[in-house]
Amino acid sequence: MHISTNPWVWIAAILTLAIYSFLYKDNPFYKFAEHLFMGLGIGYGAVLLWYNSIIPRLWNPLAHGTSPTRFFLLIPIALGLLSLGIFSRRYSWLIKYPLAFYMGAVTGLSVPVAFEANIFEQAQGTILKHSMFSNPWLGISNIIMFIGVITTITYFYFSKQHRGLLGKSARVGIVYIMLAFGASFGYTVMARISLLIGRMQFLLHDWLGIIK
Amino acid sequence: MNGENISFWEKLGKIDRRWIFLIIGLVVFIPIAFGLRMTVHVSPAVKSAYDTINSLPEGSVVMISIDYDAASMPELQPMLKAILRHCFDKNLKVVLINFWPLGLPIGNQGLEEVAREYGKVYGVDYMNLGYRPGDIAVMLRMGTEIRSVFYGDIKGTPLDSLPMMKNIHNYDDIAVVVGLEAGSMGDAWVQYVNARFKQDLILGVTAVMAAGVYPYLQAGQIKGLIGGLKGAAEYEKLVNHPAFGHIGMASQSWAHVTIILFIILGNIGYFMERRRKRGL
Amino acid sequence: MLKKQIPLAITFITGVIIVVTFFIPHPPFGRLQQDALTWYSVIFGFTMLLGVDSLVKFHYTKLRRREKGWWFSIVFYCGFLLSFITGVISEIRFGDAFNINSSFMYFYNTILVPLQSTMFALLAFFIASASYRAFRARNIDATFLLVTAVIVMLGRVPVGYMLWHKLPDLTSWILNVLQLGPMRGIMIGISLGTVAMSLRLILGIERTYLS
Amino acid sequence: MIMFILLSTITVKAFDTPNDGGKSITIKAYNVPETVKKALVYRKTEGDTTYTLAGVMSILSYRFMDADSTIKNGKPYYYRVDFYFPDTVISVEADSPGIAYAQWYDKTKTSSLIFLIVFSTFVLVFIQLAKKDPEGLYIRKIPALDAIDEAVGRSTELGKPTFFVHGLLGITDAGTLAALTILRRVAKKVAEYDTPILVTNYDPIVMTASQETVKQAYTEAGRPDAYNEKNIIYLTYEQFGYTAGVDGLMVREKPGAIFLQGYFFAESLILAETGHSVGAIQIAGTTAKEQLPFFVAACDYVLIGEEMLAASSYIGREPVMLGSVKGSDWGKVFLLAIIGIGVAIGTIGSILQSAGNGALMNVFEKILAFF
Repeated sequence: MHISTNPWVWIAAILTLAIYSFLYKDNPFYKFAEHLFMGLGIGYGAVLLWYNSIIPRLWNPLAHGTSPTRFFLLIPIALGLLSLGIFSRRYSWLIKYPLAFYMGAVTGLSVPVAFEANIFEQAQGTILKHSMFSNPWLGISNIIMFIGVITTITYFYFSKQHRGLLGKSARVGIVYIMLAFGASFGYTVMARISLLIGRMQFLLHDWLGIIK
Repeated sequence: MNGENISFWEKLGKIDRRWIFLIIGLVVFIPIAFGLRMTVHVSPAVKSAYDTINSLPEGSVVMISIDYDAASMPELQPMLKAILRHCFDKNLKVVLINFWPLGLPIGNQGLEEVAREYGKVYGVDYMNLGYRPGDIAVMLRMGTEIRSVFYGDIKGTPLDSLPMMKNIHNYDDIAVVVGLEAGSMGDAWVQYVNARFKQDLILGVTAVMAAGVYPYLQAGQIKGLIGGLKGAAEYEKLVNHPAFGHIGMASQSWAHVTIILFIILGNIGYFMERRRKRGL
Repeated sequence: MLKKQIPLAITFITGVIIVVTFFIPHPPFGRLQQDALTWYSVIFGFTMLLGVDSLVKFHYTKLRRREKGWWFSIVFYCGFLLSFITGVISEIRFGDAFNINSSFMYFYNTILVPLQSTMFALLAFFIASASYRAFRARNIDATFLLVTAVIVMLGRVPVGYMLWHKLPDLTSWILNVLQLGPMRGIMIGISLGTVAMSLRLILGIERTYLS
Repeated sequence: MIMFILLSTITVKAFDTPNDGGKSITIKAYNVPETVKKALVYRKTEGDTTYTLAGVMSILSYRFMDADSTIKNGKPYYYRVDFYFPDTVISVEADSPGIAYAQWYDKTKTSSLIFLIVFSTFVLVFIQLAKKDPEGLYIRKIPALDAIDEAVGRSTELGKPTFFVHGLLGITDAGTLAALTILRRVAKKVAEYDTPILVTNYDPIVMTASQETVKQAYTEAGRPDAYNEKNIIYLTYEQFGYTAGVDGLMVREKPGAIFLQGYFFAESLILAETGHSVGAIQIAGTTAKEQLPFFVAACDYVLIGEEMLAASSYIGREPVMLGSVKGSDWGKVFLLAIIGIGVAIGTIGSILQSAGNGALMNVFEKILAFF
């Protein structure tokens, strides 16, 4: 047994145990770790933002850039300043301008993503092709999957009562959804257990030195 | 007599979840603490990864890409160590590279640890390139000259002052690239480096990703695939050095079985309760 | 007008322009999508101040009123200053806070990473308690959930192979066939829903908080 | 001799990269023998005496896109590709120079454009129809949304606060917007019942949007005086730091109802299990399909994917909103019809093909390529 002499390992180990103590019940150790975590997180977020966006996207183009379009960046700066209006009771409504810009941006950005990445790719994958029937088992599997896609979509049909054929199809859709959710859940268990194994190894190997 | 039995099963159905936490904790803890192992069955995908490295002549260069951070460390670090052991055992030269800046210290720690075991010398037998931003651009530029992106190693030492780097300039000088992946960089290795340079590739990925990467193996775009802790354990078995992968696998298996037992007990409790309620 | 119509107009114009430019590669339109994201991150920089302000005030009030557990707010401030100051220093010294030799990276690895990993690893416990509680054959739907979960769980460890050597194959069939179909359906639904919502936003029907 | 054969077979073409914003030339090689190990592309333009290295060509697709920052539109560029064989190197020049220019329309996106037009038409038409005849509109039951009132009501009876936990994505995510709509409903109920609410945020912009939303809801409920900005709090900008914070608040404040709404990642189950342990009614909603199983397992009610996006129409029940839902449903019918027609043509086509007629199969291939 070789207990670590590195004070940082000790700090990490104590913080690890502090978080785990939450599993028993809320306690001052967890509260300590939680508040430290939130403090570090916001400082970390601020540094990350600075490093990943303000410097490369705002400072560099404005200070060192030569492109005439760089002055367009003054618009988001202005919108950003408007959002600070929230500090004043009288001008707090100014925040609606940057928010309105966001709304427009959401719309503009999500529509292409929806088409390009999801709808077409998924629909194309769903269409049964000759090659999907190269052997009987594969064929059956693909038909089963095809029914799964179709019935799930009918479950999300909102503007009609789920009765008759639509009702039956939506019902099958829900069964498929449940089967899929169960599979996803079971699939993830392994990865989650390995996380705990990782922490145990840290405690028993790096910290306490019980195992090699 | 039945009264007591029923209430026992029913209690089981509503057991305080902290007991579950305790049992799961113990089931994972005991195999690790006491080094319990599990017999591991080597899959063809891992065997093929092992064979690829095993067939390399002494002195060949293996590049290992650390494309993960602390979150996936439990699964991928054992793989890294097993592969490093294999390489050092076969006197292959190792170049580490990082595409996840936060994985830098993790990869370096694993490299130094295994190198020490084998008495290998930095700059002669192994080295670490570190991280340069640019992802795919970095990958592609290394195809012509590594020095066009990496001016120095992880500590800033110029590459030409490291003896082993004298003859390493681009992918032509690298026998195999091993990508240890927790995200999309594995796809980039296949789609850019394999496609453009016919570079031999092996991928080690997290368990969640394994199914998605499998088609690359079937298409022959990668030479081998190591998936999750299970894959790491298989590789450990092949290099004859059972370590965390093996121990972890025992914990993993027992934890799965325990969870399934919980589900069964929960259902028994539930049906007992329902039967009693119907009886009333 | 200033408070209602102009914001709606901004949304309409931004939305339409970005959707239309999706089909036009010619400059300057081709880059507008990217520019919108840049703008987003710039505005985000300012609103981050609002977040920091909200937090700092929240903890300051706790401290001033000596509320129960007030000293945890001191812990919060310590964490905040620690990461922020080391981040700024590292940025100045190395030009990159995530340089392997920087103090920020050091704190990141010794304090933040163990906290993250441990919090993440709580899932091992919660996934157990959730499966114990939720996977009961209460009704037919719950039974379906239960059955595939158990098969997949078993099929992914060596024990499953020992029980029945075909179990890993069945598991991958479930994942590739039974799971893929409905997941595709769900994704198509989400995508269509997103487009419909976008149209409502552009038309000013869906106003959330702008009205 | 071998050299001669290789030289005569390989051809290289340089042309403007299609469907782009210009400043890029594509180089493609044809009839390249499989033994090639590496292919380097060199470029020169008017005024240059020697070629300079432009990059490495893929030896699977034999394509290379030269988008170097020096390339200008309308100027000719000459290319040479060096093919490396095990024993020799062969240089082939492109038969004509490549000239880059920008396109006004991206042809690869035609399918998106058509679908967008069809879909928008459906939505707009049904909105118009809804305005004329608001009676015939229907929306199917969404139990998770019906449960909002019940959850807030029970929380009030127990004298416990209501929690609203936002997901991690910013306001550019449709799920986040839907979450704000749901928040509005929750806040209105909370204001009516005069029970405390706490809204936790990961994203500062979502926080400000939430403040506006809750303020509006309190005004609608006729209690603007009761609105307190301090109830909409920002926690931290770190995934698991946020999780730790929300968990801490849950066990200390013991809410009677918890809404987990938005785009979540791995923390979904940590939050839902902690929420369950304090005995709260939990209503979750997310468009993150990977996290849905965990919410379904641990929460009382779940809005699955698109159900969440339909929330505003369901809650508001305004005719125009319901009209848009109907329009989007017709979009689904349209999509299913395309899939159905595709399958039909594919099936008949493959039968005909085996009988010797491949024409219909070609149509099918075109349909697939259209997507």
